[in-house]
Amino acid sequence: MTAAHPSKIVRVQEEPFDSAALAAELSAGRTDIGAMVTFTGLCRDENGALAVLELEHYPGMAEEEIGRLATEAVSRWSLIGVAVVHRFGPIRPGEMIVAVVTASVHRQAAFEAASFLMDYLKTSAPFWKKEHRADGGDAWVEARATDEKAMDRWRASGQVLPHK
Amino acid sequence: MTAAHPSKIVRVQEEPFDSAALAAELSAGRTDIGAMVTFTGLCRDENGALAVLELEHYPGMAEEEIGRLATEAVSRWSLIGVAVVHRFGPIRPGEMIVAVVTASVHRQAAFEAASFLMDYLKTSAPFWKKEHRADGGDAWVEARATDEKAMDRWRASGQVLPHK
Amino acid sequence: MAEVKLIYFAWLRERIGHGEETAVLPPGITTVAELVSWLRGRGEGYARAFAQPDIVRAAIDRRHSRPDTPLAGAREIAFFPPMTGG
Amino acid sequence: MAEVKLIYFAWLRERIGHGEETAVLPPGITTVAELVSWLRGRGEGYARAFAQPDIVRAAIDRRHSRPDTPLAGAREIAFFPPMTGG
Repeated sequence: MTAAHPSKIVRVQEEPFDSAALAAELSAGRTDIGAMVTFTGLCRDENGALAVLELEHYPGMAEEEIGRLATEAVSRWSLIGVAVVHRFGPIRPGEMIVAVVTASVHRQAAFEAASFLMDYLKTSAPFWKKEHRADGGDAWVEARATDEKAMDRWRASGQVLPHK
Repeated sequence: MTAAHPSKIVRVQEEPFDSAALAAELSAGRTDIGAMVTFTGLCRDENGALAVLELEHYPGMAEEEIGRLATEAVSRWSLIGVAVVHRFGPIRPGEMIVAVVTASVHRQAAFEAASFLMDYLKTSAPFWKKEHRADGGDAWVEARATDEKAMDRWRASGQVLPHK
Repeated sequence: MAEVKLIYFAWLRERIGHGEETAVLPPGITTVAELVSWLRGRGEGYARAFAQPDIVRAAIDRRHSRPDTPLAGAREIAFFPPMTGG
Repeated sequence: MAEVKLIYFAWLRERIGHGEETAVLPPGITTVAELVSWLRGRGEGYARAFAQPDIVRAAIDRRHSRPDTPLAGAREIAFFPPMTGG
């Protein structure tokens, strides 16, 4: 069976998710997919200092903005399917924060679209991280200049953006 | 728990595999991974013409060559872990042929290393595909010029290659 | 001008002391930048939240905006620091 | 020269008619390119398999080689078309 339209899944949720089930959902019943890329971003803690990461988000806009990015990725790379799941609320070290899945005919489109989506999610999706440390302190995570730069390479290649 | 050495998994097998289990195996018990990329290459059949894809391989060299590529990727991108599984034998439309998983601190390394590994697997791992069509005919798949070109971009960026 | 809903996130919310309010904007406040200037004068918390207006981002009706974006017709205006999701 | 194992894959194997053989290489055959030339003269199947020597790849003891790679010390030499894995 070959589905006629690209599949698009966007979820913003507090609950943990299963990225493999997400990829399976996107490819179920299809034989026209040649390449799938699954990116997962995890809550990292190299030295045991982090107790929990708290993700604040803008309900409503988060879903809408990710939906706009997913639509842009599908049309720009002629994707067969795309899925994005982003969590909010408390997240512990080792847990997944975000997953992006892209499906295409050939591998380059899937790789590029997944990379594009992550670059945009980092700088354009309305989420803010606060670190709660094991010693009781807390601090908002600052935006990384390298993330803004990563987004700029898509801008430079012709993409019209809603902001900046 | 933080493992001290990068994990490396290389498998060449006839049996189907579970790419999610592979990613879970690579990240088990670690909290130092910030990004994971899982690429899966699937047996594609857009119009029902393909009955089965047969993959011939060079036993021994396939494992060794993939192992060399994995080692190169780990050192070039300081990966925390890498896994490659490649099937041989008969593969049906919709089934996975290959999976590459990369784990790193930040996302760019995981994306680039997975893309590098796929480019090299396509042109340097000793596997050959033969299509058996539903109408009874068969034909060896020809190498794509775009795959050779994709590999050249890594060569151009300073990589010393064992051949060509 | 009609009543608008103002929303604040992350450290802007913490500095201002609340996450949401409604306001009737005075005449002359027609862009995001003008609104930021007006909000800065509303008290110490606002002054601290908007101390570096260049790094504060705004969204109008759930779409990213720029300092010169007109407010005409806006029902919901949100202010927040650079995003750190993903 | 010592005995070497020769292995053929994919359509080279099909054209030659077998996938594996051992051979004692005559003196003067010291590189991959020279070995290919010698094999082409061994019969119609070999001639067809190596009709376009430029596109045939070779591996010596499981490592990719080039036409000018020396055969000295080789125990296993494989010939195959451009790879199509992944």
